[in-house]
Amino acid sequence: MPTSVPIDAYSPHGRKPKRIMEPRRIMLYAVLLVAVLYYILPLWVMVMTSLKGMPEIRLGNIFAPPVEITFEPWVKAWSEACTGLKCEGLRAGFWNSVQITVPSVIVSMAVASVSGYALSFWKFRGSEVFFTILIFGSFIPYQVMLYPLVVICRELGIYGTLPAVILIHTIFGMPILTLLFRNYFASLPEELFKAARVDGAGFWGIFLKVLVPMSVPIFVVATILQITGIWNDFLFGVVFAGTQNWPMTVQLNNIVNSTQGVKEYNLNMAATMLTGLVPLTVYFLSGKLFVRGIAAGAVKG
Amino acid sequence: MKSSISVRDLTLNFGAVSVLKNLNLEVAEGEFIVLLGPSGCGKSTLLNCLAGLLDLSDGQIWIKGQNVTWAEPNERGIGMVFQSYALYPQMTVRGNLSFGLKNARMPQAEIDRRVARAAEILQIGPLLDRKPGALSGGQRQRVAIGRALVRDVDVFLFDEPLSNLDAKLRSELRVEIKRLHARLGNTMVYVTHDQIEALTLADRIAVMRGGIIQQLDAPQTIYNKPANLFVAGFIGSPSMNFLHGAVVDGGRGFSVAGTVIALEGYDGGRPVEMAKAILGVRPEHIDIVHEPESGRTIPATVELDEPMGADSLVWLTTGGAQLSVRVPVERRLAPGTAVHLRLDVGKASLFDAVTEQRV
Amino acid sequence: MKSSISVRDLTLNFGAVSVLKNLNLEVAEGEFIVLLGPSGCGKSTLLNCLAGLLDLSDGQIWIKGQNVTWAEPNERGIGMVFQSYALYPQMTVRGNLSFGLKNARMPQAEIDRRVARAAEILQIGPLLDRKPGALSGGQRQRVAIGRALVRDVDVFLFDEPLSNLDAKLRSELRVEIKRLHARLGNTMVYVTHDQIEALTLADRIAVMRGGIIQQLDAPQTIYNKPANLFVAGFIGSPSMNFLHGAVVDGGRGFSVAGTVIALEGYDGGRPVEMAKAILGVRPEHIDIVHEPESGRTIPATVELDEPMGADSLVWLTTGGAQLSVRVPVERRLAPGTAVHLRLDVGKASLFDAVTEQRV
Amino acid sequence: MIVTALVVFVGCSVWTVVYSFTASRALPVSKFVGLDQYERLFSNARWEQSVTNLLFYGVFALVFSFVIGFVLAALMDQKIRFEDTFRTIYLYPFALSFIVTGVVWQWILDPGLGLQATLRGLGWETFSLNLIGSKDTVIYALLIAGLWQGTGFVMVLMLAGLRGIDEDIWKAARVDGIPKWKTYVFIVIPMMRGVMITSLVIVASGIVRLYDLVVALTDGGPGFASEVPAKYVFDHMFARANIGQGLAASTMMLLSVLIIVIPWAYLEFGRKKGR
Amino acid sequence: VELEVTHWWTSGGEAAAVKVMADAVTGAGITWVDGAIAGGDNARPIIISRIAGGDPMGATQLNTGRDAEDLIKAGLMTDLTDLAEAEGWKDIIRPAKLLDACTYEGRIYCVPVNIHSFQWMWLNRGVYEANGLAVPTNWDEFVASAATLKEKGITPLAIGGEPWQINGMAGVFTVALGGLDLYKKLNIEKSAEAAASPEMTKVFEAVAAARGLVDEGYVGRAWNDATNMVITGKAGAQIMGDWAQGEFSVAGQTAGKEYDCLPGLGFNPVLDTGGDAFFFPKPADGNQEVIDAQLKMASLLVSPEVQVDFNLKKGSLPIRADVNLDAANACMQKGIEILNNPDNVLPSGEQVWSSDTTGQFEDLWVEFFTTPDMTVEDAQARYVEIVSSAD
Ligand SMILES: Nc1ncnc2c1ncn2[C@@H]1O[C@H](COP(=O)(O)OP(=O)(O)OP(=O)(O)O)[C@@H](O)[C@H]1O
Ligand SMILES: Nc1ncnc2c1ncn2[C@@H]1O[C@H](COP(=O)(O)OP(=O)(O)OP(=O)(O)O)[C@@H](O)[C@H]1O
Ligand SMILES: [Mg+2]
Ligand SMILES: [Mg+2]
Repeated sequence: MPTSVPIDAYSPHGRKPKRIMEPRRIMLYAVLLVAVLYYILPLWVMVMTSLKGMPEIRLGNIFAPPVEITFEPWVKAWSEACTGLKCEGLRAGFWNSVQITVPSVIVSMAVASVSGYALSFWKFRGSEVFFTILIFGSFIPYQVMLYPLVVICRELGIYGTLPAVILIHTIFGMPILTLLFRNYFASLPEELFKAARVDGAGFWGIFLKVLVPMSVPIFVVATILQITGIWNDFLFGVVFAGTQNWPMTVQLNNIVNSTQGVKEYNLNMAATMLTGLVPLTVYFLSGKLFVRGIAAGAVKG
Repeated sequence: MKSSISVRDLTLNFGAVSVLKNLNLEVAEGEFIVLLGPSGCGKSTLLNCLAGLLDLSDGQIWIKGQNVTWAEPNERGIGMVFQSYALYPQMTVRGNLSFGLKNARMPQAEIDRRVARAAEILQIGPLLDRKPGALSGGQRQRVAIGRALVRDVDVFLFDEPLSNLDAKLRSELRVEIKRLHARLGNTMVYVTHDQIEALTLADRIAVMRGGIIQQLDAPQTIYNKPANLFVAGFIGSPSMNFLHGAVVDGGRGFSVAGTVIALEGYDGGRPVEMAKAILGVRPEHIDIVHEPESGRTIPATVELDEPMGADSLVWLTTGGAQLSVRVPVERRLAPGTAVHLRLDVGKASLFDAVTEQRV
Repeated sequence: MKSSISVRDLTLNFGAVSVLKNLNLEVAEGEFIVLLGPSGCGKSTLLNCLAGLLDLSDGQIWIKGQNVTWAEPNERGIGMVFQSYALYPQMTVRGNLSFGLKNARMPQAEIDRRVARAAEILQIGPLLDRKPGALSGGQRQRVAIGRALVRDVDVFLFDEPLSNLDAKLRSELRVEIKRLHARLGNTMVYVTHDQIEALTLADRIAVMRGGIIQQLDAPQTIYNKPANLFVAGFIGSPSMNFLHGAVVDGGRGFSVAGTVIALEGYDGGRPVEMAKAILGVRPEHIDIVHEPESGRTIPATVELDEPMGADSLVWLTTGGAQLSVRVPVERRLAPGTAVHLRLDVGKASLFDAVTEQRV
Repeated sequence: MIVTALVVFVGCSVWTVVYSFTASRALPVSKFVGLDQYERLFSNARWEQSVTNLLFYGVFALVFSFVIGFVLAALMDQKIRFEDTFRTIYLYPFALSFIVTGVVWQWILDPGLGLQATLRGLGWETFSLNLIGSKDTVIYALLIAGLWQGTGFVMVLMLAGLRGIDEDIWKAARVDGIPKWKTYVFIVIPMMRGVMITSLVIVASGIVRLYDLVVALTDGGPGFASEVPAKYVFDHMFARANIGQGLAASTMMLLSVLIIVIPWAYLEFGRKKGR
Repeated sequence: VELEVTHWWTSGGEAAAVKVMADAVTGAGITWVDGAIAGGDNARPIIISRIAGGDPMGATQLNTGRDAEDLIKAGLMTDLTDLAEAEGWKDIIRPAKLLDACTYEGRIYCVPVNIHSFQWMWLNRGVYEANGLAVPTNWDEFVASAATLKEKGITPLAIGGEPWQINGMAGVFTVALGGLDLYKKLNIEKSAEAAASPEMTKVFEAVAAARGLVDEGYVGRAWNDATNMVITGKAGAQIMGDWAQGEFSVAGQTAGKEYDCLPGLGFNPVLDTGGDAFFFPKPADGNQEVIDAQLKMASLLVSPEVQVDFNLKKGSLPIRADVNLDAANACMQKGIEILNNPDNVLPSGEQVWSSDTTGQFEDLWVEFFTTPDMTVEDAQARYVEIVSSAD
């Protein structure tokens, strides 16, 4: 039996004494910060290196901040670095990358979201086999498919054009995206779907007017995944898009992979970070949506 | 009377589990049918079948003289209110109401007219431009009803529309629905767990159990002359008292725990002698008296009394069985008091203990 | 009487929103307290505070003479049943029931015994090896109760444990809970929306509104002498009728729509003259008569009658206001009939229309 | 489009299998040579090493990205401050291409240039970290860099999953007196099935296709110590112009994936039908 | 007419060299569309898949030899034989073997543009002088001085872990230590006997010895990083092709002053005749205008003007002797001198072995170099096996 304690004998009113230095919290932040160290160390090296001049890089400590800060590598990476005969830096491919990425992201997500929707709400015959094949497809190393895909595109008469890259990215985005969308849609209340059917909305009506607006978050997630993937893609862009559409990664590759010459590490780092800037921006902008998004969908209505 | 909904030999299986078994149901035009039954008995499933949201395993469904067994939900002329509202969260109330109409390519003017009318009926005019997230439970419920309303259909299907509301709001909306029905004259099929709702709203109540309709009758009939033991026990709150005994004296008396009660005035078939029978008496059809009356009363001991607002429920034991009796709240009975119970046999129900059917 | 739970000056804010405001509550050992109030009034929040699941903004909580304000939930000797069940979906029912016990390193035999007992009480024996996904709503609810039951604690916190059950099951479980309480002698804090539940189960009812306890009293007191207009309207189903009028004649009469009703026999403070007052009369405290009686009746017209099992609810209009009256179900009144209503002033409540407090 | 994807994945797999029986060199030709390519494949030390590496890397990468991803997500879920900042930091490696980050990791792990040199320079003379230089440890270098790149995304997926767990479950567990870690392990994780499967597929497919990282970081070295099957495939298909050999290796990879995916699908879909 | 030209020459010197070509081609009224993709390994699949996929470029850099054979066999390459005969390539191109690499069944399908050789060792003079050592003039002296360098914390031999670097070093040993005969027997006759010979054993032993001369951080290191170690004095020497010179000159160093070069490791001053070549895939639609442009470009590539300018920029040797190369530096001059004696000219491995076999060699050398427990006997046995099964 609990001992009877005189009432109000102890414990003053008020907020729980929130010790700022609570050991558990300290541990928590300590772990997080150690993790930050691990994740940020390479970035630190990259940023520092990109701000140094070559002589300093040759001699210096890779972790040390630059003695003399120079932004020249950044400028050079963006607008002066040479690719073969053209010396226009990454800038040259930037718009091509945009041209490839935007439609590819849109088309691949459109296709995958519809497939995910069909797989979760309209269980058609063989949908399970289909889904299994998709999952399987996500494991096929894509370079292996290069030759057959080239042949397919040639037969379709789109080889070397933007539609070809879009097609390829759509195909390769299918497995993971479909999985993502399917699992998300499956978490939405089924009654909404039923209500929409009673309301006379068809396959597309339900999808476009009811589900899509509710799924903005998962679309954001998928966008992030696809933008990252497609923006950083090199092989498909070069092989399928045609010379006139070569993406920015070609320039990046050329800057970084110049095999016979001096490696300008500062330039390489600057170029990499510049190339990563677009996906990175997308992360920053959508950071909040990213998580709140999935969570909102996972909560049953 | 013309039949509005006709369900014929409906069978529905989920995989190996048979949820609805050979179910038949005829609903007249303008009728208000309430489906009542324990959780999991297939009420929502039946509603979903009517709405065309589930594919039947067998049987047919006719609505307004048309075989709609394979018709799409929106072609059936039904409106449905879902248990969980199922409002489209990203649309305003107006959007929710007009979505179905837009799908049917109705002219905007007509849509506006109907939305305005529904909003007026349901008193949600000021809410039209809010989103469901910003509505209280009761308001959401009304929007859900409104969504069915605007479709101007002949048949409304309601799946426990009021189950998540507090008592006050619930009784307000109950009256609202009743009025709505009186005004529109639609056919209604209404699922609920709430007996008051069932009893006050229904023209006929269908009591279901395990995918089978046990009884389909007017509320008072269901209440007063339950077809079998299950219905008797299920309907009425507090529930009916069951006395296990035997019919003796060539059907003229009911013997329980050594006492025999005369069955004269019993409203039902002529009882015959039965070794095992059950007499069901509702708590309000028992009087607590202090003097025994031969052939009319049985002795009992007060166990507990439960005041519940206007009335009290007195729990008593008699010959091992437990009974409840409803008395006005003013009448207090101390636990342990020995009393006698006078049963109103005219309002009681007698069941065959084997078949469980009412005699 | 020894205090089992003592809540002192409890304040709880969610960010800027104050959900509970300086709340005080003393619960005696073994007492059954029901929290009643509209949706969003803070009932669940209060329960969560008692369970230690929310950090108080201010105030203290004592359980069994111990200050547990900052104790962990499992150290408080409480069991809790959640509104949304919160069953562990991947565990069987048995797993759900025994997980907490296993975790406390209880011997397996004892665990089995407790699980078996809870299963028996709640009639979930056959479900023990199913997973929650395969249970109907009612069954889940019972498992949730079982999870609290097996912990054998002094204080039970129930958050609308029966809200999703059908009436029969609900009343059965209600009795079960009452019996459980009688048997175990635990202290109970029980949230519900169901008035019958509240009135039958509670030793005392706390009616809440906006994070403040409006009235904390025995059920009959709450029912008969509601402290204010809100409580009066909230408690009772169908709800109390309110007649807006004035207290006249130096407090001896209540004037409504041109008629004056004598207030003699009013059970409360001495009424004084008031320009705006409200007389609240419950539906069962009105008689429908066909002849007017001076100073005792008001005229009315029948609008509708709603049979609901044992009784009927008759809706009438009088001077623009709507009233409901409860009559035995046998008594049918045709819509449109002109009648007179005799109010039982001795059981009515008079409210100051400004302060909304009972006089 | 659905059909296209189907055709492509199935078609390409069939194509792969068929041409693995040919003597294709720089171009696919249909000169069938039976099992020759496979004989060579299985007698090849490099292939053997690649498969071993993949298994080793795969197991560790899978375990660690789930553990780290989950632990980080769980920590992030403790109502911490600056969550957005932490999250973005953990996620950013995902956005960077390996071409250069491989170089950076190479530097960091280079004993004469990176951490070892720096820490020794700071006075910790005995500190030794030469993962890349030794055959036995180079795979850990791959793991470090691989996890660095991939765990952020796993973390975000997991975090999303965690945020979807009903608050009441946590409360129920607390009332039951279940310690936090147990709640995670026995209750929350099993509830996150969907997210787990999504993550599993993403991580696993990343592991099977592991290539860029190896090329950028070690180029398979020292020796074959960090070779992986995908690299074996591409080296043979492109650099060595022996498509037949590459496809034979690729067929083996597809086969092993199939061996995992088919039973999974069976479980996933077969079980549901029963209910 | 437009000609799209794909190549993997993207660094400063290379790009300047390409520009020479481009200017010449442009001068002839053909539009040069540049398609540079850095890294041969990146570029090759792209080039091949484009040709195979029916979207051929106008001209492309590609390794000579077996690599392109399949493409030629498939009839995807423009035949240059008529042009070659008309211009008498056979007579002007030196050494003749260069052209052989472009010949398939008697017809010519590509244009060699330069000569690169691997048989060089680069030394930092300063390192040796500062440590009181004589600058080695051959491999043996180098090995002898290595211990001292190691003591001083200097890596004797700089190398990168990339397979081609190790394979290349082994190749250099083959000719420098194993002798010309061995090399020729292997690389011309594909003689398994030679592969098993005691001379070859010496080569294996040398590679095994080299294991002890390198630092720990070589894994994954690029060749130019290794060169940099020599330039900055972190390492004593590097065995690398003549392209390494570019690094020294970019660092502002002069041959003979800051650094020395030893062709053939100071023993056998020979050079192999590897190099780059251009192919001209047949246009998909057989457009004669394009073919004409291709032939024009091919002709320009072998012209003396382009050869001189191009090779000076590229740091490689021209394919014809009849040009003036006075502008070349000391090491380059050494190379030209060696080339002037046809006996010193060796076929390069890639002309003989298929990429596949080369890959197998690489695998073997890498394994051997990085596995100290692998015995010379085992390794040589494997080597013999590869040689005898090579196609
Ligand atoms: N998709 C399904 N697959 C398998 N069984 C199902 C499915 N949906 C419902 N059931 C089962 O069918 C039976 C009837 O379910 P239904 O939802 O119609 O019950 P209900 O009467 O509406 O119950 P409640 O009052 O709890 O809503 C239940 O036993 C349920 O377990
Ligand atoms: N985490 C939260 N953050 C902000 N506000 C909250 C939070 N949880 C609850 N509230 C608000 O606190 C108030 C009280 O909520 P609570 O859940 O206690 O209501 P309740 O009385 O249990 O209602 P119901 O009967 O609907 O369960 C509500 O207005 C609700 O919106
Ligand atoms: Mg239901
Ligand atoms: Mg609540």
